[in-house]
Formats: sequence, structure tokens, C-alpha cells
Amino acid sequence: MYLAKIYVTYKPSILDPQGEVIKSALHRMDYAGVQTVTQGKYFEVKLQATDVDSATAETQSFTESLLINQNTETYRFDLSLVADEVDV
Amino acid sequence: MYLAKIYVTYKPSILDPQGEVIKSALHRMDYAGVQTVTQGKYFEVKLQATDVDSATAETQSFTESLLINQNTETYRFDLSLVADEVDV
Amino acid sequence: MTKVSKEMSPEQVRDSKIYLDWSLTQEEYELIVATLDRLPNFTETGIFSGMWSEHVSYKKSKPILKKFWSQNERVLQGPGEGAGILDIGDGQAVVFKAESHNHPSFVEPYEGAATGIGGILRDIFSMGAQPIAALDSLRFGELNNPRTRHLVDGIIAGIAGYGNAIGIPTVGGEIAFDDVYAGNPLVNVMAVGLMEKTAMQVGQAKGVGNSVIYVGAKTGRDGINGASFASAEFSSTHESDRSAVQVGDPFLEKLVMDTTLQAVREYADIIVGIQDMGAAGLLSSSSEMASKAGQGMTLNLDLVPQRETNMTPYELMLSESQERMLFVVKRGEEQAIIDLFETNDLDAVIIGEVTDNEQFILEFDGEIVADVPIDFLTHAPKQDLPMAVPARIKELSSKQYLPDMSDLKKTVLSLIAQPTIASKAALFRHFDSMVRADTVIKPGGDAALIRVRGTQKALAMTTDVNARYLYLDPLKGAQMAVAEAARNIVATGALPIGITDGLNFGSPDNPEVYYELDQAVSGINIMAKQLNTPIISGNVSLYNETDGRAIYPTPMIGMVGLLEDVTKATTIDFKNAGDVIYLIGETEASFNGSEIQKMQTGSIGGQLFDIDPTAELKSQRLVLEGIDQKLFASVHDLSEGGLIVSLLESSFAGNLSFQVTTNWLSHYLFSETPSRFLVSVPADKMSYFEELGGQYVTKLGLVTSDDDWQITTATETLAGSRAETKKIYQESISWQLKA
Amino acid sequence: MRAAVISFPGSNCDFDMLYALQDFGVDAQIISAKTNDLTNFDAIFLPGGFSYGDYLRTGAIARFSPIMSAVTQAANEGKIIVGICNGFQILTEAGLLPGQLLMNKNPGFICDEVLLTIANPDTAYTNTYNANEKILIPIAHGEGNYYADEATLDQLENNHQVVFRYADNPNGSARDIAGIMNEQGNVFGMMPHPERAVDPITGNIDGQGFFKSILSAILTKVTA
Ligand SMILES: Nc1ncnc2c1ncn2[C@@H]1O[C@H](COP(=O)(O)OP(=O)(O)O)[C@@H](O)[C@H]1O
Ligand SMILES: [Mg+2]
Repeated sequence: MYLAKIYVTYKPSILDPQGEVIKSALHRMDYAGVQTVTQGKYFEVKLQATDVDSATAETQSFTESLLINQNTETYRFDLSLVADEVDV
Repeated sequence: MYLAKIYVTYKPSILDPQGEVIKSALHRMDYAGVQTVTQGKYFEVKLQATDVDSATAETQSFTESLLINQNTETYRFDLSLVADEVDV
Repeated sequence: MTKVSKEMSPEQVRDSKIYLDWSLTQEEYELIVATLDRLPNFTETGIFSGMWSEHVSYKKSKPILKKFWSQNERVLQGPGEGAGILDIGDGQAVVFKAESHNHPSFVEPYEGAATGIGGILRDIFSMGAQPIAALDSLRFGELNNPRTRHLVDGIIAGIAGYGNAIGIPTVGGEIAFDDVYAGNPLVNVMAVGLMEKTAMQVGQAKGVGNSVIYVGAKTGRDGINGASFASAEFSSTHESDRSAVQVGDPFLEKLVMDTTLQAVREYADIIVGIQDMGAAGLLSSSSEMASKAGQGMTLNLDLVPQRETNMTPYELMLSESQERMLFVVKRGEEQAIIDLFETNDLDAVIIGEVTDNEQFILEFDGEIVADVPIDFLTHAPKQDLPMAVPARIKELSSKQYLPDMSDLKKTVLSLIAQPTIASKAALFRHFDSMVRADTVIKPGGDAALIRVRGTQKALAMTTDVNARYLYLDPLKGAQMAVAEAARNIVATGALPIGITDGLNFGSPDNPEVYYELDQAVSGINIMAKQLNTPIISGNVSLYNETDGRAIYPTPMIGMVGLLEDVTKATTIDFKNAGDVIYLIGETEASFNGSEIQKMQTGSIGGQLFDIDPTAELKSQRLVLEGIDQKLFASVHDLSEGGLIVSLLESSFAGNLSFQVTTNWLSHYLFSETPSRFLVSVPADKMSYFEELGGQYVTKLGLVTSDDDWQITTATETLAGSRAETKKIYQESISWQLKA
Repeated sequence: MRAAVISFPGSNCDFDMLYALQDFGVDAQIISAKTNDLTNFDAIFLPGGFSYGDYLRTGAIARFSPIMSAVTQAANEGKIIVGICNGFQILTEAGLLPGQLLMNKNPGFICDEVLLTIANPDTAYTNTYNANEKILIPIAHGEGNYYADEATLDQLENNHQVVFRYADNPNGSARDIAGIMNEQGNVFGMMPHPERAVDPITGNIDGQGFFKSILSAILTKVTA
């Protein structure tokens, strides 16, 4: 089984209202060193696949078709092999 | 300047309804290999700090006090040194 | 990314004819050259293309729009400003307008719909009015299309996401499904506001030397073709360079809204004009404010708050970043306004001034980058376009469709499951319809009703249009849209007082479409005059086509009504077993374009049945009179699906059944003859009501507390379990969305 | 009784709460979350809305507003603190009430009217209702799914801190919890909106008892 960790962020030109509000909050809380904040999404997906290549292809495919919005977001991901879990 | 990449996930005991919805959607879309999906948050925070230790301490501090809710969430983060940006 | 590539020279603009890609015509470009008496530079060409686009200038629709009837004793502000205004007595006024966000919502359903709500609310509060409600009018393809289901989810979530957060209740709307909208959904939104007449603001930049203040969000490349637009290669690229998507921030807009209204309350004497930045952003808001006041304006673009780096003058002017407003403030008094916004954590910056030279001048990086006559810029040459009666209409058969009545029960059960008929509660339950705690009638009735706190008054509001009718006959169909909106208003007890419209059509360059537009406007006028509901604002969305196929002509009618005594508010639900059910109005064989024709044949066709404006007014007056005299326990209008659907809806809403007998043949249950209402009357008021209604009302039967409802026609008796039927009606849409 | 209704940036039920309190004759006033003094008030109301856009997490950012130290102080002094909807979310984020409000079990905002059961009629918020009485109260939220660990839930039950329960759970809340109070009983939060159910013209007055209860509780305290 593979574990895909997928990191989704806004494209640079897209307004990120959340990031701005969090940044101001950190400043009000006296974390003065904070320069920029962006908030994105983080997915962990476990999937069965015959090999890394097919796991990679599958992750890419479902990320692009469902997890992200290609108009506004970009992503990257890591894949690792993990032990099959036995559901109890 | 430091770049903190912060990954926030629900604790395992917490039901993640969004993750469930995404998993069913992926199954409907014929990604049959997908076993589990969890959705978390991903932050990129740029901060000024004198050294790695203080950057680490600061990141830990604001993440625990603001970015996560310790009842239900856990986090990990990476820090890297990045070039100061010149705003034009 | 590299620094913005060098802009084209005026000669390169001319030689490459890049302006054609920006949808200026050759004649328009030549007119600009002749009027300026020189070649326009890159920025100037760009701002002409923005201001002369149909979306901003209405150059193609204006000859038709100016036919709208928009004056009566209540009108304080007709078309031409951010929104129209009507007097509602006691020194108060109601402000309303509609807006379309069709294309953005197709590309990006959540943000497209969300920013639609944000934009229409700005239109309202920029007039100095407190928004009190939002409504929508949506068109999708059929629900068996997965892409459509995705659009429905995103668009509903977008309306909810913005409206709920900013705290303006979404109280009504309408949704219909037809294949013609599959590649071109319609997202129209309407907002209603309330103000003291003395607080009225207009978008004008009077007074030479007065300051132009930019307020709200920073400017990014939202809604324009991003960096590529500024580069020489632009002409070779097309859809791939999708404009950067506009993302809405309802939190910021709430601050902008509250602070703007506070400014209007506290600094009325120093604010000269307010305008929101909508289509064509800073460009249209600034130039139109100056032009309306007969003045010029100079802006220094370096001062515009910017979210992205290296933005060009063209981009700064055309950006459609959300949550921004433009104020004109008396010279020397600016600081009070700036301070007010700053205490609420908002940017407020002086970016220019009103001048007396009637020129629109832009400075950037120490240079003058545009200098053009402002009236010329804001008045695109009008175009009179040819019209032709659509071939399809000429060929329509004059015979009315005869519904198949071989299995009446099955027909009724499938009819109420049709997505256009079934309850939309699964969708509108995502909207906060009660915030502000003034909602008297929530979604699910005919019109919504919002009380005016501190008075006995309430405002009714609705959106309506059946585009299938217009497809068969744009003139009559448009009359029916106005009539139906008014019936919904009247059913609550309110008097219809005015209209805003959203004219959604295909390409006006097609003479058949232009004809539809012309006919629709005439039809709206005919019924509006009959009902004394002037058209005080509206929106035009053209070019709604995919692969050469236009949508049905869809002029959304948004209507507002005034109820003087809110305690007389009436709802659709049956209230008491034993109340007597009546039909108001006459029923004919009206089946062409009906829901039953669509359901049974898969399409619509034949000449549309008639509407009689006199009969319409008569029905409405009778209902208003009856409500005023407290004769009715419930009132519901008849529309798609006919009598059977109204009976069932009143039954479901009240959790009571009915026992009805008519001498009709069964198929008349589905007739869509306009100008009808269903009312229930307590037994002790029966004879009085029958006297009042005379020939015009027909007794149908009784409200019962049975588990089953029952109808007897000339040929058969049909009964059904209320609980089971209600479940189908309530859940059909969710089932189809989950399919 | 003097009541403060706290307006956070993004609060949108602040005026609804103000008007409801005024309907019951309470001397109520909107107080900005940017101020930090509540000494003159007997009761403090945190209204519904989307404070700071509800960005990051509901209530997460509002909890660091200047006013919150005054709210905490007032809570320690035993004053009545009421959080409705977003106000409840803020109180949990601030640790003044246990647990957290998570996303609805079926993700998405819901606006509806739901039946609540009075789980504890002997509180400052329910003393005019009967035990197990059912009342119809509006809800409007996307994150109303009450979560706390089992030990905390048991403790809430044992101390009778559960004040309202859903008769038909709309959002997945643990043990059908719709509203809770702290151990002392002076800090209270609920997701449903009683302030939307006080005026007969809007068709529902089941929320009136909530306000009457608070008034009588404060009156009793003042005269005691
Ligand atoms: N998109 C929507 N948003 C909010 N309310 C809606 C929406 N669609 C339908 N409704 C509500 O559902 C009820 C029935 O709508 P509709 O079937 O269009 O009625 P009618 O045929 O009488 O115009 C109305 O109260 C309407 O406001
Ligand atoms: Mg109706």
C-alpha cells in the first residue's frame, strides 16, 4: 500500500483571504517576525497500487480531477510505501 | 528568513467528514484503489528570526496557540532557510 | 517571472490590430483615432476596449433597453445608477437590483457565484442602503449530467458561502433545469436594500478639486487576462490564458459594507459620490462618476493599493478584484473618511481628483499613460442591429398539446419529482434565510417577506421567469414572467411596486436573438404598465451560447412588493381542516410549453397559450382585497404543473390533506393557464367570499386532516398518501444530485 | 440588568441579539471586541456570525480579541456569559467551555428549525421551561458538530452541564448536545439561535423562555 501526502496551495496570483487574516492575527499576538502566511490543504491518501509508477499516476490523476481546482490551485506530493493495514 | 511548512491533521480518533466525502467521491469516480483519505491543513509561513532555534521555537509557539486546536489536531513542520525577498 | 514585457507602441497596436482581439471593431478603432486625432497608445486602446465592451457600455442592447417603462409616482431613482430606488412611505425607500454572473460561475462555480453575491450587495450599499435580503435565479442543464451536478453543488455553496458569512439572508429564488443551459448555466442574483430617503447616494464625481478615494481590497490581476494581456504575444493565445479567477472575501466585504454605511450616516455632508467597482473595475467606476457629473478626472495609478507586483496601468484599471469602492470626497475633508476606514482595518487612499477639463487622465510611474475625452470614453457608439422573427416560431403549430392521461397517478407522482417542480429545499437549506431576524416568510412559499423593523410594513420579493414560454413566444412569455412574479408577491398580501430584470440571451448579432430581446422587453413593459410596477434597474447578459446554440431567452424578473400591515401576511400552507378550497381565475387548455408537455414528450413545442393582462389584474386585485379583509387561511399561486401542483404544495406545507371535486377532464389538472390562485377560506367566510368573487371563483372542496389527499375529476378519482407524495416532492432533488 | 453584546469583526447576529434583549426590556448595548472593559455589565452575549471570516477555524482568531480578557475576567467573577452559534465556538476556543465545534457530519451549512429538548431545566437559561419540554429553535451553521472526549462528555453529563439536546441530531454532535454550560453554570454556549425565535411576527416564539430565564436568574441573584 502507498501513502500519498499531497500539499495544495493557491497559485501566487490568487487572493488568499485566510492567509491575510491569519497573518494579521499573528501580528496582533506579537509574532512580529512573521512576514507572509498562506493556508493550503494537506491530504493523506492511502491507496493500493501494483507499483510506484501506477501509484504516482493514480495520485496525479485524482488530485488533478478532484482534490484541486486547477484554476486557482497547484500541488505537489510525496509517495511512500506503507504496510497494509488490517481493518479491525 | 525562514520558511516554515506546517502540516496539520486531525488526531486519529476524530472523524474527518470531509475526508469521507472525498473518499466516496473517488470511489464513484472509479479510483477503486483508494483506501483512506484525510484532509488537513497546510501552512507556509515566512518569518524573520535570528537563528534556526528561535525560528523553531517561534513556529512551535504560534502553531500551538493559534494554528491548531489541541483538542482535535496535531501538527508537524519543516523549517528551511530562504532568501529574503525584496518587495518591489 | 520576468518583469512585464514592454508594451506595444501605438504603431504596433495599429499594425498588429490587437484591438480586434480585445473586441473593438475596426470602425470603433478608427473612430478613436479620428477623435483623438492621433494613434491611441496601448493603455488607451485597452481602456476603450473595456469601456466599449457590451458588458459595460450596453451599446447593442441600449436601443432596446431605453424602451423600458421606468417612471411612476414611487420612483426615486430609475435605471442608470448602481440600483433603482422606490418610495415606500414614512421617509423610507427600497433599493434593488439584479446582476448576472453566468460565465464566471461556469468556469469557477463556487467563486463565480460567491462574487456575484458580493457584487450585487455592493450595488446596494453604494447607494447608501442597508442590504436586507438576497435572492437568486438559476438555470442548469439536466441533473443526469455529472458536470451539471458539479455546477449545482459549487454554485449553491458559493451563494451560501458569501451570503451567510456577510450576514444578509438569502430569502428566495428559483431554479430550473433544461438541456440548453448545460454548457451555459445562468446565475442571476438580486439584492434588496432599505434606506432613509435622506441618505440617498449617487455615483457622481461633482466639484472640481474634490478627491477620489479608493477603499477596500488591494488590486490584483483578478478577472483580467493576467500578465499575458500586457505582453505582445497576447494575440496568439486564447482560452489557455484564462483570466485569473476572482476570489471573494465576504469578511472584508462586511467591513467595507458596515463602514460605508457608517460613513454615509456620519459624513453625508462631505461625501460627494460613491460607486462600487464592478465590471471593468476602477476604469468604469471612475470614468462614469466623472462623466455623469460633467467633469474630468485625473488618477495617479502608483497610489492604487496593489496585491501583486509589476501591474501595468491597463491591469490596474481593468482588474475586477472584489470588495473595492470608490468615493469622491470634498477637498480638505478626506482625513475623516480615511480615518474611519482605517479604524476598521481597511485601506482608504486618495488616488486622484476631479478636474474641469472633461479629460480622463491616468498617470503612472511619472508619465501620462492615458489622456482621452471622458464623454467619448464612456459613451460607446451605439449599434442598431437587425431583427428577424425566429424561423422556429413561424413554424409552430397552433394546436395545444393534449396530455396523455392513461395513468393519472403515475403522471402526478412523476410530475412532482421533476427537478423544475420538486422542492428546492435540499438546495436552499444551505442559505441562511433568517439572519437579521426579520424574515417573516422564508423560502418555500411564494414570495419571501421581510418586515421593516420599527414599522408595520413588510417587503415581499421574488424572482421568476419560465423561459420555455419565451422560447415559444418571447412577447407573451415575458408578460407571463412579470405576471407570475406579481402573483407570487400578491399571494403574501403585498402590493407589487417595482421590477428589476436580468436579461439573459444569446448573441445579439444573431437577428433572431435580437428579436427575442426586443420582444421580451416589450412584453415586460406591457405587463409592468398593467400592474403599475416600473422597471427601475436591471442587468443584461448576452452571448449565452455554446457551440452556436443559444439558451432559451431568459429575462429573469425580480419583483418587490409592499405590505402595509405585516400582520396580514399570508402563506401557502393549508391551516385548518374544514376550510374551503377555491380556485380563482379561469382554466383553459394551456399545454404548449408546459411542464407536462416537457415531461411526456421530452421537449416543448406549439404556439404558446394566451395571457390576458386584464384577467391577470382582476385575479390579483381579488386576492389583495380578500387578504386585506382577512378572508383567506392560505393563498398560493398556480404556475408550472398547474392546479395539481399547487394543491399538493399547500397540502405538504400545512401537513393537511384535501378532498377536491371538479367537472374537468383530468388533464386540466396540469394546465398552466396564467392568472390563477388557489385559496382556502374558513367556512364562516365562505358566503362573503363567494359574493366578492362571483363567477370568477370556483369551489373545489375541503382541507382535511386525512392521511390521504383525494381528487375527483369528470372521469376518475385519484388519491394518494400525503406522506409518501410529500417525500417524493421533498427528496427528488437530493436523490438526483446523488445519482 | 445591563447586558453587553460583543461585536467581533464579522459578527452578524449582534443586532439580532441586541433587539431580542431590548424586546425583553434589557438595557443592552453593542460593545466592540477591540475594547477591553466589561465592568459595567451584568451579562455578556457573544453573538453569531463569522468572526474574522471564520478563517482558519471558527472562533480561533476572535478568541485573541482584546475583549476576551475582559470576558474571561467577567466569567471568573461569576457573571453570565452567553455564546450563541459563533459565540459558542469562540467560548470553546477560548477554553471557557470544554470541547470544540467541528464541521457538520454531512459537510455543508444548514439553515433550518429544529426541535430541542430541555436537558436541564434548573439553569439560568432554562428555568422557565419544563424538564424534557421540546422547543423549536432555528439553526444556521456549518460547524456545529459538538466534540469532546469521552471523559469530558461523561463529566458534562454527571454535572448536569448539558442544557439543550437535539431531538433529531442535525449535525452529528456527540450525545446530541446542542448547548452546555460550565460547572459553575454562569458560562453557557449553544449552536441554535433563540434570538431568532422571540417575535410572533416571524412565526416562532419558542426562544422567549430562554431570555425570560436569564432575566429571572439575574433578578434572583440581584435580590438574593
Ligand atoms: N435558489 C433558490 N434560493 C432560495 N429559494 C429558492 C430557490 N429556488 C426556489 N426557492 C424557493 O422555493 C419556493 C418555490 O419556488 P418556485 O417553485 O420557483 O415557486 P413559484 O413557481 O411559485 O415561483 C419559493 O419560496 C422560492 O423562493
Ligand atoms: Mg409561487
